[in-house]
Amino acid sequence: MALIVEGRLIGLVSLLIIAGSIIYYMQRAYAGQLPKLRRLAAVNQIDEILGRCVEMGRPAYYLMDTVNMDTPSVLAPTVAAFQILAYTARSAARLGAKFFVPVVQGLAYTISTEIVDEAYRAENKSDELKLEEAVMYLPDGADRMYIINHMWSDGMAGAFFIGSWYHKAVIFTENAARVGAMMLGGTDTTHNIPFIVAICDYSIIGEELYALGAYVSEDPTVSSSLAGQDVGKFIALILIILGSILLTLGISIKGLLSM
Amino acid sequence: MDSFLLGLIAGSFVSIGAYSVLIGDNPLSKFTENLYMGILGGFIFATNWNYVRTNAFNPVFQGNFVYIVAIILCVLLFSRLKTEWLWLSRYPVAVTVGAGLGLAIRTTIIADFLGQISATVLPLTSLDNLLMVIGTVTAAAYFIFTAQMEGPYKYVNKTGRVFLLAAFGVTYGQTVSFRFELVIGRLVDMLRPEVAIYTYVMLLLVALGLGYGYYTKKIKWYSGR
Amino acid sequence: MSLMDKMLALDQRIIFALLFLALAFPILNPVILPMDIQKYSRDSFEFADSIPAGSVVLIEGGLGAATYPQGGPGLEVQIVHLLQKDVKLVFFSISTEMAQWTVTAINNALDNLPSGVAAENGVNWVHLGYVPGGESGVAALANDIRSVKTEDHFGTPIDQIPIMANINKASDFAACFWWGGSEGSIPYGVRQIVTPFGIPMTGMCTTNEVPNYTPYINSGQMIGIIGGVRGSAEYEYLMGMPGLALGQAMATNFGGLLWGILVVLGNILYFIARREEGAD
Amino acid sequence: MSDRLIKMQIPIILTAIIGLLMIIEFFFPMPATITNLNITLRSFVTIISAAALILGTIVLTIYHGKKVGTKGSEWYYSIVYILAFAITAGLGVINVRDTTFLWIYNNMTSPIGAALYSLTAFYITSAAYRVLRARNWEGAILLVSALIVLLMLIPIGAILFPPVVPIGTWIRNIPSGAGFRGMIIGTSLGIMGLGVRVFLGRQKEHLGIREERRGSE
Repeated sequence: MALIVEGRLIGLVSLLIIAGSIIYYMQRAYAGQLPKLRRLAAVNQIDEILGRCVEMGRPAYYLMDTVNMDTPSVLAPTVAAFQILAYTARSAARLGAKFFVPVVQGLAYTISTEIVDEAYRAENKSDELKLEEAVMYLPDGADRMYIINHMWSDGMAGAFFIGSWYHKAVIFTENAARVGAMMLGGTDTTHNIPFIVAICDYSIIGEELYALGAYVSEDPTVSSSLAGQDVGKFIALILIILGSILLTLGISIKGLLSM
Repeated sequence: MDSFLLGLIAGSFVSIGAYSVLIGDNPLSKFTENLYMGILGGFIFATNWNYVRTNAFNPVFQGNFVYIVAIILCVLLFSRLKTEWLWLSRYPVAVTVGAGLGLAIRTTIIADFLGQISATVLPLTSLDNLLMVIGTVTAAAYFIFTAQMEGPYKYVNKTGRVFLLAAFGVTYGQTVSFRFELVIGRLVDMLRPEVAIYTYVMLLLVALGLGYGYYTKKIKWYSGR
Repeated sequence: MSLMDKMLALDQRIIFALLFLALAFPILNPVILPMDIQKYSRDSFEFADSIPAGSVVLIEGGLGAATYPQGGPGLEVQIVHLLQKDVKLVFFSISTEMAQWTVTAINNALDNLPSGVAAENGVNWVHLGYVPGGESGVAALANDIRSVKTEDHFGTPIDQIPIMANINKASDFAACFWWGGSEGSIPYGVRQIVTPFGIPMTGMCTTNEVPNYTPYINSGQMIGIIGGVRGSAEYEYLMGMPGLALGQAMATNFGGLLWGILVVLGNILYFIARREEGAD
Repeated sequence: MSDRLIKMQIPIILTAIIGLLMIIEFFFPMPATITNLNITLRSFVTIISAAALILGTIVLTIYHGKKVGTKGSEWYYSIVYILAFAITAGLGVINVRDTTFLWIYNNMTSPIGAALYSLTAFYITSAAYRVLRARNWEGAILLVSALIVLLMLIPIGAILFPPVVPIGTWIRNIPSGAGFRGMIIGTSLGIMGLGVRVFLGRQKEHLGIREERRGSE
């Protein structure tokens, strides 16, 4: 019996290197050595949007679209969206913005309830929260009409489109824009990202979604892990450039990559 | 009237209700919203109840007692009904998130990370290949968080953004033509010769009703930005 | 507010109404604009056109509720096309639902058939119905039809069907048409009929699946492919038989043109407005 | 057992153990016990999701019920919801293959679903008029590539302007392909980073836990 499943050796090695460097940078941060990270403007934009909602006395919507937690490719952006929700809900509680989180899947609904409840509790504003109105389960599909109708009748002033976005991206963002809301959008799905980028006032794309999740934890040792992710990017860049030069000279590394 | 034709007519009516949301919040769209939510909610309730019954309860009755764990995890979820017990739902969540993240990591490393690298290793003998390598490298480098926006990295970041925006533009254009086909498919069904008359009558009634409502200001007209 | 600003902030409901009209109009009155025929569709059509009269071809009907609106019109026209050329057709499907939809296609095609064209069940065409077993079922069918099917879709024993008298293997057919829809079953045909028996094959799939099958086309294992509703529309166009697919393709045209015009208009207005601002 | 242990630490450790099980199974040949355990765990996940959806519909129905009971704002719409829910759920629970149940699904739910899905066409067009403007070089790139690709895809495009087909195909394959490749590489690293942070228990927002910050940036 082989020690490692065939064709997955390089995968395992790269996983170990990347995970190792992430842990390494987090450990270093514990010891006080923080990597110099670029600021993500989105962190401030969250508060800006919520502030606008408070000023206008209108609600902010936090939408996550597809949250099927039994689908791995959807789960990862959804978990990132929860991390950002935790920050946003707490900011909303602190600033006193009306906050609405419709969720289309049961498990994600339970989690969101707990996050929002916890956020208001942490800010000692539990009495301002009507949980069953702030976090609502809507059957997937029926949420489209509910949210459009309520966007118009509530006149919402701020919206967050964060998570794994599919066709609803353009429906909700365009309606929100027409209602006059200020929007922050972020997703890692390739098919509907253009609408998020083109329509939202602020947008975060691809890996930035996960990075924002780490930034808003406001724990420098957590955001230090981004430096570890960068190691993975450098590996990718070196492999592509070196591999292409070698291939031009007639040496192929593709066999090596699929070992 | 057979149930097939009746189905087409019902489908046409509810579609008009659904399209009415384009005007903005109004009584017809509210009615359709609640009708749809009710039907869909009932449908989700029934099918999932059936799923849990056949996949969790039946195995237990057949002597496969491992599934009692699954049933317990399901019951823990219902702690949502009392806020103080909410933390109990952390157990089913832990199982789901653990399994899902594990699966996501193991597929992404081979299919996305190594797969895309391997596909981008190209002989630099044509302009297309050169552009492909430059585009992929700069677009990936766009996401480097430890680099500040200064010096040569600024140009790498800008170039990466160009390629990303081109990709988004292409997807925008591609999606448009496909989405038209969706409306067309619906319209074809609503305007079938045997259904068209009902569609027109319904449309007329809706137009009269909403028109009256907006004219007398009984229904609020929202003006878009 | 100047006219320019009003135009720039056009109410979205006007755009919606325009789009509704642009999409519904071509469905109600099929206006045929000239269209560019994609190479794969033309290859597929010309292949069907080149089949000699009197030969027998095999057709897999893999269209279902979701894919029939796209491929159905094309399949119907192809049946008319082949019957007109006095080609004999043998249908089968690899799922029960699809077998039923194939009957729908045959019936619709027979309704549209010009008078005088022979289209007798059992003589000019036969529907073998559902062949179970996925790819291995196709393999069995290709090697010995009577080992998988003893009667056709309507229950007639195969040995009583005139068209089937000399037919029992894939090699007895002149060509194969694989209307795979979104079944993903086209590779079955390539692996079990084209490769072992050398029967030329073409087919149809949904638009998004076309790239999956281009390798087969490039290697010559398939002769062109009909892709989605546009492929069906092109078949109708080449046959000169405008139908539902062409109407839908024209509606896409009108919608696309409206979209393009709006975007260009938006930009022109934007630049004029910016100029005026600059002049102030 | 301390409160903190059962409320927080065990769920975190459980997440990590299950996640690592899935990863290890993929890379190393495993005895059948482990593979079977993983298969069972994955079936648990689907059962949990199904149960969660049941919970969701119950909570929603209670919400509407309360609204009717207290005559809250626009309570009459809630009656529509409750009636529709009761009829569909009732028929479906008795028999999921009931013909009326399926008729409702095929002729009411799917047309509304299809119509709502097709709303995207309208919003895409209205958004395009509003935002696809060459305000700066970024907008210009988005605008030009979208227009060319759309023209390439509609049947009349190649008649009006023949070069769109080669240009469009090129944009779709080269610059766009490269852009998405770079993005996918980044995303895959983001997922790995997320996984490490969650498995180590450094981020636990998904469990509804948010600890006080350790220090400020």
